[in-house]
Amino acid sequence: MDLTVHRGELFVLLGGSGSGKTTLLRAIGGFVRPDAGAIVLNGADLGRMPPHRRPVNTVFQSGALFPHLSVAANIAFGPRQRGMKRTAVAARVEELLALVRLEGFGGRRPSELSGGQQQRVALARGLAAEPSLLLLDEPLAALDRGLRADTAAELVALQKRLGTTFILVTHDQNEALTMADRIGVMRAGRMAQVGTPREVFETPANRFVAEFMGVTNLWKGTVGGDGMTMDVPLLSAAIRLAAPTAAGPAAVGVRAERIRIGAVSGGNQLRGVPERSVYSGETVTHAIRLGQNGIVFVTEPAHGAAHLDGEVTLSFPPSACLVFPR
Amino acid sequence: MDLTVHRGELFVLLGGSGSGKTTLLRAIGGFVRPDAGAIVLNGADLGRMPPHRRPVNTVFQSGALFPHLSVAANIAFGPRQRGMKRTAVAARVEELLALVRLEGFGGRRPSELSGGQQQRVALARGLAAEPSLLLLDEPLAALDRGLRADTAAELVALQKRLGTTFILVTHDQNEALTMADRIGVMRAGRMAQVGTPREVFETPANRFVAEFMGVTNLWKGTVGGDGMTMDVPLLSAAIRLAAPTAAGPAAVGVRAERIRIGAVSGGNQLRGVPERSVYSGETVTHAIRLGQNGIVFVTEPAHGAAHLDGEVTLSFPPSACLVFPR
Amino acid sequence: MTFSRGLSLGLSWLWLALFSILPLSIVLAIALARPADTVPPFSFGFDPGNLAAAASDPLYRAALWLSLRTAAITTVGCLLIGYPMALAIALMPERCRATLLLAMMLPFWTGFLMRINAWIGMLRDDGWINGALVLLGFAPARLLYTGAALWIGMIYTYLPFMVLPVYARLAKLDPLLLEAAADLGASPLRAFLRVTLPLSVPGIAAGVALVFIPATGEFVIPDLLGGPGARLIGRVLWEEFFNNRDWPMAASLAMLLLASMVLLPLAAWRILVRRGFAV
Amino acid sequence: MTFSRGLSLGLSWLWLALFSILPLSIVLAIALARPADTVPPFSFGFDPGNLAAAASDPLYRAALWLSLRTAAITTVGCLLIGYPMALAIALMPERCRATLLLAMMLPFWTGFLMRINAWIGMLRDDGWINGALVLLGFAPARLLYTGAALWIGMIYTYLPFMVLPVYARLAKLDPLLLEAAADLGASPLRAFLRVTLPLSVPGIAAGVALVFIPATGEFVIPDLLGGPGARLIGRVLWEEFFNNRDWPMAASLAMLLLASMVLLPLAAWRILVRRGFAV
Repeated sequence: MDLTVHRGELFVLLGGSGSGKTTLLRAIGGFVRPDAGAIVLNGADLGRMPPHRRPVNTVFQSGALFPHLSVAANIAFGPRQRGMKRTAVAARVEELLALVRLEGFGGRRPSELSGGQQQRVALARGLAAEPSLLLLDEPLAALDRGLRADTAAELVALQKRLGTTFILVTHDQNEALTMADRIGVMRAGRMAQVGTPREVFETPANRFVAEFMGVTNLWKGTVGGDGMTMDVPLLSAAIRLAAPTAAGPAAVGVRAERIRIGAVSGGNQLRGVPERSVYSGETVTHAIRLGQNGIVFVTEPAHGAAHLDGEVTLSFPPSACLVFPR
Repeated sequence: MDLTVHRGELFVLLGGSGSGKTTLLRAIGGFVRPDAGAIVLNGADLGRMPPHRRPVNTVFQSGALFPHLSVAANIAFGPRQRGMKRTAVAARVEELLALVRLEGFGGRRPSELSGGQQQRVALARGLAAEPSLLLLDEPLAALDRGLRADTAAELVALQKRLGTTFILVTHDQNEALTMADRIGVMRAGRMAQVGTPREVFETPANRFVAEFMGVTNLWKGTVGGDGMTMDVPLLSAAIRLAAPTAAGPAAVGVRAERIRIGAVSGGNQLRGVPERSVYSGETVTHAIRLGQNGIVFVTEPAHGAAHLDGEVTLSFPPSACLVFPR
Repeated sequence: MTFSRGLSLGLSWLWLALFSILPLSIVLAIALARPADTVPPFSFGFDPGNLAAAASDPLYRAALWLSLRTAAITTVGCLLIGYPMALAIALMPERCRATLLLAMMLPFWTGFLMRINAWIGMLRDDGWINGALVLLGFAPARLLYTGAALWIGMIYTYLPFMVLPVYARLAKLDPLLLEAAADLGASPLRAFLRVTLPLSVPGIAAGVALVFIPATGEFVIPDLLGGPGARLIGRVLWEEFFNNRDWPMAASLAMLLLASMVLLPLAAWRILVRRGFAV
Repeated sequence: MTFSRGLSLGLSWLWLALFSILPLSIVLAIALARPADTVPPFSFGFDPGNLAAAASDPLYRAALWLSLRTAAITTVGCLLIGYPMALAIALMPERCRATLLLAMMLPFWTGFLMRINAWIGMLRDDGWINGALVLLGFAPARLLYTGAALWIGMIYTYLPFMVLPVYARLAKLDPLLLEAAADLGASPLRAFLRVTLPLSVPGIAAGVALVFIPATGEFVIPDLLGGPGARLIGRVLWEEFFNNRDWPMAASLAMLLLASMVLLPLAAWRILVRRGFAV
């Protein structure tokens, strides 16, 4: 695995459990030693440096605040260890409390704060010693859903203002897309794809990334000799592709929200029978049965969606087809 | 609070932390005694019945599987306590293992299973004694995001097949909308609204439910004497409403995805300056500044979204306006 | 981490060597030595005779048997009294547990002698219990220097060693498991038998070890309460060492005692595990 | 739950009443009684003279003072040796901790007498240490029946009571906190001083109580290792009870001992809390 993170970037490591994203973070922090390879920060190899010498700080998933120290003492911990003077530390603590909007909370114990406040203290503590690189391990996972979007926006704004490089680990696709400058999608210890949110979402590099990014329609098939059509046995249909592709076995993915109900000229057309619909507020997702075993998912905005009855026609443009080698 | 759950229904209690949804579930299960009021199941008051006598089973959030018992013995626990015979229990265990697709796992210890498998065992254990009512406390919270949607669909299908009444607690709006027959939105120990997913999502009863259901644009204003327009000082604009409303102070909510960029005739129109855009894959959300302090959020499909520059016009139909008393 | 971990590892091995392996080796060496009229009273050598004598002499065997029996009775008594105590403390709200634990344990740790004496005062031939019996018209009974008196004293003394590990285990028990059991239709008693009890087996095992091992070697209480008939192995050892100055024999007895103390619980544990009671 | 909880609550109060409050009341009653030539040797009454005498007699005061001093030294010694041991075990991988704990504790619980005797053998005037000293050309030193011998024996005996609670506390310590400290630039030593040590204070406090309280009343070890000069309060109590048969005086001494054992640690704890060391 070869990965370069740019200075001042908010880089998100995205992956499911067991994908190795946390292990990678811990290797950068110095808590696990990589079997091979080098970790270089601003030209210096961190390889054998113990964690307490690295100019890298971590915001742990659980916060890992010191329960016996006040909020102020927690934030002061880093600067004090780095040899900052008492008066300078006090000023820095005030500055950081203001940064995370916790003025006046310095004297409290971590146990007296809410989950969101604790997470903000952990962030302030990580930033206090002005690290070259801040590692964040699922910083939003412990928060309530409502709080999460706001905190994510705040975190991004803060990162842009400070210009500190952030590497953030998450398993939440949506969190990654909304926060990242660039995303590294991990799978089984390897990088499946590295790119901007748009690149990763719109042109996934392989079937795994496509599935992770919510491409629910993924069919196996064979690209014909002309390179422009693909035969999909499950749907008993041939699908036109947008760009020439090497002939042979392949897989094709189409996002559910790129498929329209009704005939649209110039697109691929399929006919099937609606089986069930799932309402999720903003959208409705229909499962349409094609032939024996084929299921096509179609997502449309819930507002104005018609009730489906009897056989329907599905259309999607060739440009909506993502082709992956098998 | 007065709440009736119908037989065979999948009822979802939705609320943030501290909303009292788990307390309500525990009161039904018999683990906390309500200060006042009655809990009636099929005509029988459960009021003073201890938990082990109630024909109600619970699927705990953490699973709460017995670590010293095998999967089969965990599932057999309920039927055995209810006095079922050994051979009948064994058959029932096999049936339930098949139901949750864990055939052949009966001999394992819970610690040898993955989180999703443990959750399925907890479900099987809860269903084993054929309760009149199954309570599920955030059954999907412990699962990976990818697994969650599939498990939710399975759970709904299972509930429909068995016809058992389910009361499910969650803090996840999306989970509630996709799974529920009816939703009860809770706030501070009270029911803020009870209704079908469509009712709760499309016609929230009050500002709290609207906010919880993702209405990001919520403005205070005053309904005029004609009852058909509302003056919103923050936007320096008057908004036309779809239906006559009592004059006086009120609040209006408009979903970000109901607002279009560009002029649409017959709708409310606003002009503002784009401030920032957040890409989240399927959609892009723009924050548009109106006047000094007004921010309007507009969500459009990411596919084909234009890059905004300079002042833009925003349009939304009067029917998109949700009016709440203040 | 690595540094401090290496340091601690080194320290603990040094400790084991200094205080466990070294003394054991010395005792074993003395056990294999020959008694002599020197200072110290033995000459090193390799004479398995002492060990063989210790293992075969019927007097020693009887003492060992009596010790193991007394220790077993003490252990069972401590379990029967200590388990409910530990459970009672574990069921209390968390904030008062520590205080309660201290309050319950305090009488066992303070004034040990005073309380043993109180027992003597109650149990002796002219003591309070017999006084009450005579007043009621019964014949006085011999209570002191009987097996029962010894057992009472032993259980009284060793109870804390059973309560503490069992309590520690019960306090770790997830209360949600008991809720789950109740939810599934188990009455409190059944929930205890099918969930609490099996899950506390490791605590019981630790408590049994902590009571049984020192109880086997006990020599003060049998002397005070058990009378001259209670020739427990600890007492015999003492006599061999001080009165007879037969160090090799005393060391052999100590080795024998140690072996039976380590092997017996191990065997019991094996049986428990094989029956599937362990977690 | 409610039923079993009520039962346990009742049981524990019964227990407290039977084994803690009742004996204490009896001892207090005896302390306030008058000595008499009866069986038992006192007649009930209200005579605070014994308590006053126990508290004021310089001999008793010296014994109490010596006891408290010995207990304090024992406690400090156990802390200095036991803390690194507990830390070492807590830093091991979880699966070998229980075994290691047992291995380290075993020598302290088995063959107590044997090991005390080994110490006597090493320390006595014609023992091994003096033998080695003479061989090297030094004059033999008086080792046995000194303060040092007493302290060694006491620390050796009470060490497990310090190691266990400190270990229990350290094992509960979230290792992530040490990672966080390292991450923030703290060297292992500083992480220990600023995180591990302050967070283990409750374990230390428990250990101090568990060592100090029984050490104050100890009467066997001072007799064996400390010699006739070591007139500790436990010994004095014994003599009053058995040799002088002055039960009211013995009971008064016991009350005095109990009071100083409970009040002293409480005062120490208060001071600690006030200085903000507690968690």
